[in-house]
Amino acid sequence: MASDSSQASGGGRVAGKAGGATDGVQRWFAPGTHITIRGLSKRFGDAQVYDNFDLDIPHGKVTSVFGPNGCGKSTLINMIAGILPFDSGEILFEGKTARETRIGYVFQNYREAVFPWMKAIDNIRYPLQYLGLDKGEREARMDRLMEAFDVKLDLSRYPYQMSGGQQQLVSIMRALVVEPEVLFLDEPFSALDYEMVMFLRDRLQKVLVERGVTTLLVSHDLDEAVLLADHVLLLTKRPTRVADNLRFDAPRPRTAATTVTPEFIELKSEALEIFQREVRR
Amino acid sequence: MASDSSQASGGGRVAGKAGGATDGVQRWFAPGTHITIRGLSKRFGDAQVYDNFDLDIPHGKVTSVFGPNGCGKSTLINMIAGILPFDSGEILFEGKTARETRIGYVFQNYREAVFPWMKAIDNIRYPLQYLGLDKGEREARMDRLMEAFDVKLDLSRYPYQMSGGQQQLVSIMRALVVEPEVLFLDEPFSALDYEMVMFLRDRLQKVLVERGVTTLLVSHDLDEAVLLADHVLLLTKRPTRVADNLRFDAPRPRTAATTVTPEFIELKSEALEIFQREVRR
Amino acid sequence: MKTNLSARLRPLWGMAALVALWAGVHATKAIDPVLLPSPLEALQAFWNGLASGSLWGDFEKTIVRTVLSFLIALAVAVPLGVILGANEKIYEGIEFAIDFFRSTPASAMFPLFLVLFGVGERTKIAVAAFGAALAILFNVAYGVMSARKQRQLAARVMGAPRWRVLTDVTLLESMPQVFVGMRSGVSIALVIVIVAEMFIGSTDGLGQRIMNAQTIFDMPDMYASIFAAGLLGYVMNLVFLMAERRFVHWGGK
Amino acid sequence: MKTNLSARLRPLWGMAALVALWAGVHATKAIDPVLLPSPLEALQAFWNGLASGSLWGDFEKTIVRTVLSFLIALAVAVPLGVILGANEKIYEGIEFAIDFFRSTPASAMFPLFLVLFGVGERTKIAVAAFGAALAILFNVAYGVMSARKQRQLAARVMGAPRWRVLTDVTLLESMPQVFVGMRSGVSIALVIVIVAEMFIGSTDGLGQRIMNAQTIFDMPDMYASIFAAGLLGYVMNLVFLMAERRFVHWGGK
Amino acid sequence: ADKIKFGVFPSSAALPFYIAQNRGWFKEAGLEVEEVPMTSHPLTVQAIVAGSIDGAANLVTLEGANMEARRRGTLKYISLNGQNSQHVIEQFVVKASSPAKSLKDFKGGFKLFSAPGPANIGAARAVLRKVGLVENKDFTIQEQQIGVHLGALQSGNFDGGYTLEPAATIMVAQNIGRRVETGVIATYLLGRKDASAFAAGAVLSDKFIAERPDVAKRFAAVWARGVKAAQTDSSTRGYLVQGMKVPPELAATVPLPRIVPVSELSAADVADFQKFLDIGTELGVIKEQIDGKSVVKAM
Ligand SMILES: Nc1ncnc2c1ncn2[C@@H]1O[C@H](COP(=O)(O)OP(=O)(O)OP(=O)(O)O)[C@@H](O)[C@H]1O
Ligand SMILES: Nc1ncnc2c1ncn2[C@@H]1O[C@H](COP(=O)(O)OP(=O)(O)OP(=O)(O)O)[C@@H](O)[C@H]1O
Ligand SMILES: [Mg+2]
Ligand SMILES: [Mg+2]
Repeated sequence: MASDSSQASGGGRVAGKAGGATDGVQRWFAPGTHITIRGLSKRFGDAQVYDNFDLDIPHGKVTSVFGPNGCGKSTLINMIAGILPFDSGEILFEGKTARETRIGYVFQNYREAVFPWMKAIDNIRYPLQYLGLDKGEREARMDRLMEAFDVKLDLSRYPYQMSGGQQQLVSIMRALVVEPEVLFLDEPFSALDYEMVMFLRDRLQKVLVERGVTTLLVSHDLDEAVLLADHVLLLTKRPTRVADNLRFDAPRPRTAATTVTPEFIELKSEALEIFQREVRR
Repeated sequence: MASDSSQASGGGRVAGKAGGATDGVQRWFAPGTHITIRGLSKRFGDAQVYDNFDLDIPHGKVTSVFGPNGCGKSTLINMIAGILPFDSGEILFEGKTARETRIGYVFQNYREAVFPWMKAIDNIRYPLQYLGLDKGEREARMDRLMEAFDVKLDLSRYPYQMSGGQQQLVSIMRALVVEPEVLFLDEPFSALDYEMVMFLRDRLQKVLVERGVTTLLVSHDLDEAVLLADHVLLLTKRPTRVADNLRFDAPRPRTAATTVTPEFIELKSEALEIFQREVRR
Repeated sequence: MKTNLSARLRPLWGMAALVALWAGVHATKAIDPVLLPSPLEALQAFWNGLASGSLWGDFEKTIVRTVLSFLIALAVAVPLGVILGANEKIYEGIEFAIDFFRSTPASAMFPLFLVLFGVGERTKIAVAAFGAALAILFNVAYGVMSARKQRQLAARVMGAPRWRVLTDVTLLESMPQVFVGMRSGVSIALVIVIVAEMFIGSTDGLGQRIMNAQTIFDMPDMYASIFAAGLLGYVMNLVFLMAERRFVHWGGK
Repeated sequence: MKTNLSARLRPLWGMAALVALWAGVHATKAIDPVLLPSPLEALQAFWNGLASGSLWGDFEKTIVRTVLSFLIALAVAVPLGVILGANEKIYEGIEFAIDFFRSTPASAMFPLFLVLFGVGERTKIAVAAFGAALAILFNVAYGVMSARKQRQLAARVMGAPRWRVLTDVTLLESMPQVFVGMRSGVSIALVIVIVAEMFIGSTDGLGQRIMNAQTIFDMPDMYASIFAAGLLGYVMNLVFLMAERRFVHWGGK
Repeated sequence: ADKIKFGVFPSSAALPFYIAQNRGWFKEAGLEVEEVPMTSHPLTVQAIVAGSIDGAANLVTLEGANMEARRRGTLKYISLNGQNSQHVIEQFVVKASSPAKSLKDFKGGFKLFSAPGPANIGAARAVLRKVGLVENKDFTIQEQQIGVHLGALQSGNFDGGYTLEPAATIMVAQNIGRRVETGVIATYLLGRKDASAFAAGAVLSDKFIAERPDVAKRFAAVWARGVKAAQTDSSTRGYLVQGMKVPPELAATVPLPRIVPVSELSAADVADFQKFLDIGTELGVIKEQIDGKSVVKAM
């Protein structure tokens, strides 16, 4: 992974506005930043998805990513998570690497990410073994999770015996059980029913804010994206740039009531306007 | 496929209220019904999903199906489409069988339903060969579809080179190209971006109403379910029954403006109330 | 998966059909009866062999050799196959050797193995283990290489070290191919053991029995022995078939 | 997939390693040099064989027989495998015969095939085709049976008749396994052709060459012939490997 | 007891071994002989070279001599098995129904099989040439494994062939084949009907003789005793039933070669042996001219 910003990284310049088109100069990261992306480039064959892309993802906040299909949202998360190589640039986790960070990831492709040879409960338990916890603590975490979710779902089934939504729920529980430092949610509610979505929005807000989990949420539901976000990151079509990065400061917990506040409606329509302008460009 | 209603099928009794729990007596189908389901039972292992289930799906109308995760929506569609055997009961298509009916189906599991060995365009073209059309007509249908969608997507890629949303779009186009008599849409917009969802809602309404396509739409987005529907079918948890079947008569085309009309809001809150009552039961 | 009686007996149909074909050919004298005895004669020879005890002894010897060489092959080839499959560059380097030896008859390898392992039991087992290991290795490495990547990446993200990804995900993902390898391997081990018993001197085993029967032109006994060998192969395959059904419950879903 | 020179040459490393090992064993005299000649002597014999023209003729004969029997096997086994794989009940019935013959040495089948096909060229090709067909059939049927069902159902819904689902979806879905079958099949065809050339009267072919060299104890020529056979096997596998890379572009994704 | 590994090709020529083993003569001489069954001559030679066996009951002389030609001091014959029309091993047979009465009748594209290996087919060809037949005009000949010779006659793929015992005995017993002429090597290639074609013999490896001369000597003595018993005591034939795994009726009729310990070879025998080896050299089965005396050892 070549880096043309290795020198600049050593400097101590104060960061400019996070993201946005750069003039080729690399910036050092801002305080309070958890994940710093600098000069990231990635192409698939002849399609340049990212070209010298910069982004700062703040610590302990929820960043919603909103962008058109195929702009590279899943690609970005995969590169940050360290499972997709990139052509150049660098991605830093407060000095750590992705491997050293406790990550929870709900894949867009949730069906292919659960293990069909394990029962749902064992799927959920699986990542705990890599945290270096003792048995009691592992059990405690499972119990806490089960209590928090209070699922009526029969977790002794195998994934292929479950409906799409049930599999997605298992995938979400698996991502949360490790009490991650960084959480990637790639369209995590796409197959869930109305009731479950409402429930999870509540729960997640509580958990994420309480524990200060750095979260990246991809959603095509603008209401949801804004409702949960501290920052709404708007991406353009390929080659992908940051169209804008909006702040949403409404107090938490945010509920259905939040969606009728003027700030919400205003931010939402601003985001929509930028999005549509960029998509139609 | 055993049928304990084979005798009753021959009769000519007028149908009662579509769906609902039956008292064991089979009913003949109502006029204007396209798909008639009688006494349907289906179990997976020890889980009874359907038990003596009755349903009439009206001809040329959009029926939205709204129900909790795992209640059996995908299962129902698969049984109707003739790709999942059931334990007892019968499913009739105006006297025809599913095989004889031109079906379009967007699978919930869209990634696993496209053919990775074919380019996207060939995936879309694939079902045309089974319609008994001549080459010119096939080409004409493709051209019409391409024009209607005016996609900026590069369809000469293979599915595995596409993002989730792009694959889902290909899947939708493949279902529409045959100009189906019956269309099954199982959460068809779950991975599509805002702009594309808006566009497709419009297009679909136009096409479906114009051509009188009998449509079954599964969606967890209540706004969407109501907006597109002539009938909103509300299902309970397992063993699945019809909780209610609401009519929505608002004039078409329905747009974002429709969602703020009092009828819409009223119907939506009624549906929500029934749904929540059933889910929490 | 409950199976009723008719389903359980289905494999027997295959055997019945084969024997019926054999009886048919014999009855029409399409093949000279001196060269192809009737199934009944072969059965008689089979029975006599069992009753006199000598067939059972040979049977046992062949089973022991086959199982032993298969187990050695399994122990060597599965871990090696996983490792090679996961390191495509190393595999490409070693592919020549694998394809080379897979395409060389075991009988051409006998001289070399005789030199390495002497004339005793060890040569037979070593050659058979070698042949079986190649088949298993080939299949396992192939399965690992062509396993889908998504779940492996998921395990990586969850913090699994590389080798745990291999054992927990990749190996399971390629399980169907591993079973194909094991079934190929056990058949190959049996074939080589029999050939070795035929050509590398042996005082027992089905191969030696076939060879002897052929030398003295005792066709019923020869076919009885061949049938015993084939039956043994089927039964060993059946074990894996059933193990796979039970173990790879998620297959095809 | 662009590959640089070092990647292209990687398979040669395997060959180099094998030859180096051989040279090493020879140099340390761990094996009597009369029994294991040096690679150089074998190369010399190989070269002489080629120069005098006789090796090339044998080579050619073996290639022709192998290719012919493989093609026959392919033509029979792929369609049959698809059909059997799609009809699990029939497959279960016939499985006995498949596993039976897969586990029986080709050499034990020679007497029967000699009777059926006479002593000429046809027997060799028939036995080899039979052996290869079993391997291909086994793999294809297995691939078809364990192919994932979702896409097949999608094709059904789109109105594809059953056989089109088989050819358009199931077969492609099980393509990786089909290629494993073809690679197993071509290796087995080669092995059986060589064994047949060794044991069923033959005046040419690599097998007869190996056998003759062994009888007159011309070890350099024997190893040269064995090496030629293995090389041939590798090259034929390579063809399929490359075909697969090109054709099954979606593998593992 | 001194341990010896001894290769045995199950055939009538191994009778001395079976006798000595069954009657406990080896034990009497303080030897513990382990029988290593060998069904292939090249592998037997190889096992001797590699030192996995110390000797063999019956090894084709051409192959032994060839090995000696390639590497002197590998093995020595301690007895030779002569074959001719009295001690029948090699012979021409035809289908029982064939009109052919003598070798001269192999005319008109007569289809023959031959025992496998360049030595066998070479000898067969040479004999037929001596008779005045022309290959591919009068006859064709093709190698076949001995095991399929009977089937080859029965199925009609061949009219006749050059085969060895005990296959010929079985053919005749089952009335599938008929002998045409036996002992053809002696008659046609060595030039006398009563000459002995020394086609095989018992060997000990030179290494074994050099390293354990005393054991070798004791072994050779027992061997010679076995040879004597095999030729004089017809009751010993019963041991073939077990050793060769042949049915009793066959054991009684299968012919024995003329087994001669090296010390008892006559001058004529030595000349016959040399002549036989020279034929091997001519056929290209032995790498170079070799002196018969250098491959035998009287113990
Ligand atoms: N393996 C691949 N080969 C070639 N192109 C690829 C590959 N994977 C992704 N792409 C391309 O990269 C782009 C970004 O894909 P990505 O999956 O990141 O999009 P996305 O933003 O997640 O879209 P969606 O909202 O539909 O999920 C797409 O245009 C896609 O065509
Ligand atoms: N192969 C199977 N084996 C066992 N149980 C199954 C199987 N397939 C589905 N089920 C069960 O049947 C029920 C209905 O599944 P189905 O996929 O139809 O649900 P759904 O209504 O489509 O849910 P979702 O909204 O999550 O897609 C679920 O409870 C599931 O656990
Ligand atoms: Mg995505
Ligand atoms: Mg569903």
